Amino acid sequence: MKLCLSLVVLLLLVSAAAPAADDAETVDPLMSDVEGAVQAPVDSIPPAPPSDLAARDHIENTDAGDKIALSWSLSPDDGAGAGDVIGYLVLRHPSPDAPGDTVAVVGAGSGRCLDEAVEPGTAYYYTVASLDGANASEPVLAGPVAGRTNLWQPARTSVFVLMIVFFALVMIFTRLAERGAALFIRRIPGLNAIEEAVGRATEMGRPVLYVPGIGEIDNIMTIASLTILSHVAKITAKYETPLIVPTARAVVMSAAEEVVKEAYAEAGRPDAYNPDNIRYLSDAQFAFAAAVNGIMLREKPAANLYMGAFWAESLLLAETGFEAGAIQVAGTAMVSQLPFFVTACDFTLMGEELYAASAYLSREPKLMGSLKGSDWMKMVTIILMGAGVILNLMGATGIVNWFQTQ
Amino acid sequence: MSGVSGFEKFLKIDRRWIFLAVGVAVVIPFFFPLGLLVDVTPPVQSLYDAVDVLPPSSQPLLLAIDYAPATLPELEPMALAILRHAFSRDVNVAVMTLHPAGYGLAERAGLQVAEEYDRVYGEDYVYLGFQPGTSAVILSLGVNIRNVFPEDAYGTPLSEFPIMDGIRNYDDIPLLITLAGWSAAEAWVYFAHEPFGQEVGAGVTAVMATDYYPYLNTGQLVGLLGGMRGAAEYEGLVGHPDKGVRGMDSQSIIHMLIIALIVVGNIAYFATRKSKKLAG
Amino acid sequence: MTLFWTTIGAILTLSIYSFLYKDNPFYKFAEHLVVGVSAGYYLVIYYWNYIDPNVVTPVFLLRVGADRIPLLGMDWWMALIPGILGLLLYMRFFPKVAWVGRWPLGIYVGGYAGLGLSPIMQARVITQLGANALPLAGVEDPFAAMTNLVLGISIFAVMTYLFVAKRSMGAGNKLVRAGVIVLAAVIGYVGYLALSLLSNAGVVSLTNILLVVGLLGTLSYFFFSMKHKGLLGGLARVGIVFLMVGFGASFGYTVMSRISLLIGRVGFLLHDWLHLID
Amino acid sequence: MRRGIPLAITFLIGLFMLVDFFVPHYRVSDLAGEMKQWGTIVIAASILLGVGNLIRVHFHKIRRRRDGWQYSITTLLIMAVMFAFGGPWGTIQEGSAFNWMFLNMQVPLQSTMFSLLAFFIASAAYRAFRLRSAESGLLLTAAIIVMLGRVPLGQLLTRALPEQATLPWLTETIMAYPNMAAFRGILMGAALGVMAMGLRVILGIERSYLGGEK
Repeated sequence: MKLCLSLVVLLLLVSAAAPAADDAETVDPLMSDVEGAVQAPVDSIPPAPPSDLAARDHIENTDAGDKIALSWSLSPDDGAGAGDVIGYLVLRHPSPDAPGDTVAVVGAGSGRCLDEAVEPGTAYYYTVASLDGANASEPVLAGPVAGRTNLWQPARTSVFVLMIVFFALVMIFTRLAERGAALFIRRIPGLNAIEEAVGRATEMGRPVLYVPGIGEIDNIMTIASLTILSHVAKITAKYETPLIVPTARAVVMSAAEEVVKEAYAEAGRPDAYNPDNIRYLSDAQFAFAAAVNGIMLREKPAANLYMGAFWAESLLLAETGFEAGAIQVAGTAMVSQLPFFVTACDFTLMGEELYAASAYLSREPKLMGSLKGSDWMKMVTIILMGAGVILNLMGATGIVNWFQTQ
Repeated sequence: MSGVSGFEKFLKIDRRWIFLAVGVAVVIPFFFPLGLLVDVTPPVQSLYDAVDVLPPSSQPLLLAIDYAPATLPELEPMALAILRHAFSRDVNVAVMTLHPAGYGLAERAGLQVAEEYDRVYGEDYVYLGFQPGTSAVILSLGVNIRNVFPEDAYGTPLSEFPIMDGIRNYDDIPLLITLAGWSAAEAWVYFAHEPFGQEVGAGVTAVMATDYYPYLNTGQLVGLLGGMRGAAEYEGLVGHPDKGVRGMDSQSIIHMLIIALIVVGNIAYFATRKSKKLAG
Repeated sequence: MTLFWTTIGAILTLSIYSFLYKDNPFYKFAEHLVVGVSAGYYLVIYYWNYIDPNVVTPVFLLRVGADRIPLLGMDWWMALIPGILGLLLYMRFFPKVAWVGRWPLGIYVGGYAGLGLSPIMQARVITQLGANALPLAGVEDPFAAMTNLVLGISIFAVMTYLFVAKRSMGAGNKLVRAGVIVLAAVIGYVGYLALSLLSNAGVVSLTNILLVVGLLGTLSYFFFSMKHKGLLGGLARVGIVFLMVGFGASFGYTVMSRISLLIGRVGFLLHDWLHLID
Repeated sequence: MRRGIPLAITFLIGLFMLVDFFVPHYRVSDLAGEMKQWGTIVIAASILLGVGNLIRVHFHKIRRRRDGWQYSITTLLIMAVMFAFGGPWGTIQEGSAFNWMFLNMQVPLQSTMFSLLAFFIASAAYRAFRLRSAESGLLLTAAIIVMLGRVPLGQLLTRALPEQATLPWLTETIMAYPNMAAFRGILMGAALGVMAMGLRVILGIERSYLGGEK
């Protein structure tokens, strides 16, 4: 492990010294439109034709098989040579000899065209001829080519490969953990603080406030928050401390009800569950913040836990909570709000710590395994980054191109 | 040791004093402006230059006041500054809006500055009003303005206004400026600049500004005002400091206030710690 | 009429500000008011903007099978599915079939979990990797390259050494740690100035070292299943340095936009309502 | 069984959505697009659950005459009024009472709440930016530099210096490099956390959000 890291670090540093690949931006020749270029000198000599015409089925993210992509190398007279090419005429033919339909006239300087109106599954031929003001060159031919509805998006292969690697890592470690391999997990102070905070609220005989963020339930931060809520509810059930859960989304409210009810039942205190403490306040962000502030000042919770997705209301809540004298623990992966939680709360779970919480709190082998798996994925990421830097320095931009997805 | 206990008191100051200080700091420039000018950044300068070369009493500048009340504090100062710039140079202006809630705001900005400079409605400026359908409106303007706005905002046919004589579409509009707190600014780039080659300048909120910088590099925007600060820079260039500069005054004062608080807080913090060490 | 509504708006605005002094009946009233207004608002908006056009109209009212549904763009009967899912949410009030109420939740959460996975890998990991894999190149001037290397290594080595060395991490060594950070920052800054005189490419490379080292350190901090000691511990400490700078900077950066909001409200009170200023 | 069905649904739907990303075939994409919209409608349909909860909580408060029960009447009353204005007609029309109440009550109340942040950001800075350790020193220094670099008064301070020593330049540099590096790190780490969590949800390992067994 250590060796691995040192290697990457070393490579990263060495790469700083290596001679540079030319990373100057290449400037695309300006697309001059056909109209604007008409002033080019008109003669009676046809321009040289373009070359290397290629026609391929175009794959897009919603692929109905009705598009074919064409590309060609510019005519020698385009921008150089006689310099009188003003554009390219692109035609689509049902057979090599049949007359064609105009697909487009493409301005000089561009060697690409997308035919967006083909019949899926039908074979076509394409010709491209360069035009000057008066004449057309010999057309060049490509085909046959047919539009297909594709079942694979090659531009996303890199995503797929990394996903498979990630899934495999998670699966392997989950399996290992289930077989009883001892897994280490580092201390996360914010999570230890939760229990302390709840304990203090119990001593003071005041409630615990748990805000699961204002994200919708499709937000993974909200799901993570609900798993932490389940843990917190078990502790409050044990101590019979009231637990107030204000929510900004109706579905989250109903999920929170289930979670808390279940936790109280599991702790053997189903009667202590008070449905009036799981509240839907408002979908409107600041109406929600206003109402939570009201709860803090009037019901005086001794511990405020903010876990989940927060936006600008983060500091409104945390400052009011501080003024009310509560212990505050926050957890979010919203980068823009972390600075405010960090400054205003006693403890803050940053980014991934929020997602690691359920494994940390439950110590369930399956969850610990997935944590280990994503740690290894981080290692893969770091190694890839190092490899990318080095290969890029050596002029092999392949890996960087591989990172370009659609 | 009374000084030390003073520090300690300061450390635990009631935060309402801080609130009061912030409140006072933000209100003061409303009555006593400092008028601190902001260094002008290139995107603002280039927008200013684009307006500055427009021919007087000729083809109009099309000003799309596309903001809604929520982004008013940041964007209205821009509208006023640009209108002042145009009117002070006798440049004709046509005002319109793409935001349903912008109708009254666009009208009020136009009226206010026209009054300041004694501009005549219909000769020096005109208010076209609101039409729904953002991108469709922008595209149709490229064909014929009268397809979208056959009449001005008050129901008078455009043909009755001398300012609109011979103005058909983007070919007759040397510059368009959009002020928007939403994606309208992007829509102008895509549907007016791209297909018709219309010169477009934009004013957006500070938060949006970073997303719009790339359009400057590609030339899709001739200039860009970002947030209150952009407005303040433009006001400085026009030589008529107003809400933007005043807003930046408030910003300056509060930023300094916060920094001063931090510094004093730290001094108090160390002083009390030292005294505790001595006592301990 | 306008004055009436503006006055209402102004009174509500002042009621909220009174909260800064302390909780009071005005704030309580404003708070309960806004909760009520928004509840009524969302009830109406959700029904008329989503349920009515996409479920009620196509299924019950007219045009059965005739038209495409605006939001879904599919056949009318497809609208039944979300409609039924929506109804299932309410099964929780009937204890016998309450368990059915979890189906829509399962579909919703599962769907979005699956939906999110690949784009997150793409946008947050692969694209960022691409952006960070590029940079250290760009030094054509061999002298600048050498300087760069020396600088990069020295900053990094000094920081790592002192952060890794266990003895220096003790509580008594706050000063040492602060010294290292300041030293690294000064070396970096002076180096930067020197380099910027020599070649632009060197500058690019130096700032990129900062990016790569920062990213490496921050990522290291988020390793959970390994003990934070040795090299990993050192890197994690470097990560914390970057995190702290980042938090401080974004905090300072956000102040401006928050004050803009306040200026807007004060403008509303002084101008729109009281007409005290123009 | 009762838990099994939702878990199976979660798995199948999750898997389908996962596959959709890689399979461009239009039938797959169209169906996936369709299913995304179902979610929107389920959420919209849930609002009644939320409002029901709100009514119940406030109703209990009034019935039991708990502290501040009078305010609960405000909430319920104004909600009924808002609903009565908008419910039967719906769409927002210029000048309707529904729209007026939205524009003149909800909008100013929300934006005033938002603007309270200007006060809170000051008090938070005063309290939290103390030089307690090397790390908090960094936090504090970065914040002060950036705050100075963003406003005219701060720019005045260093106007005489060469560009690379001015506060605006330092601000830009801090934002563009250390800040960017740290946030990229958080984002990448969090992305992996999200993915692991998402996978656990799809596989049914993480299921506390579904609540109890009964």
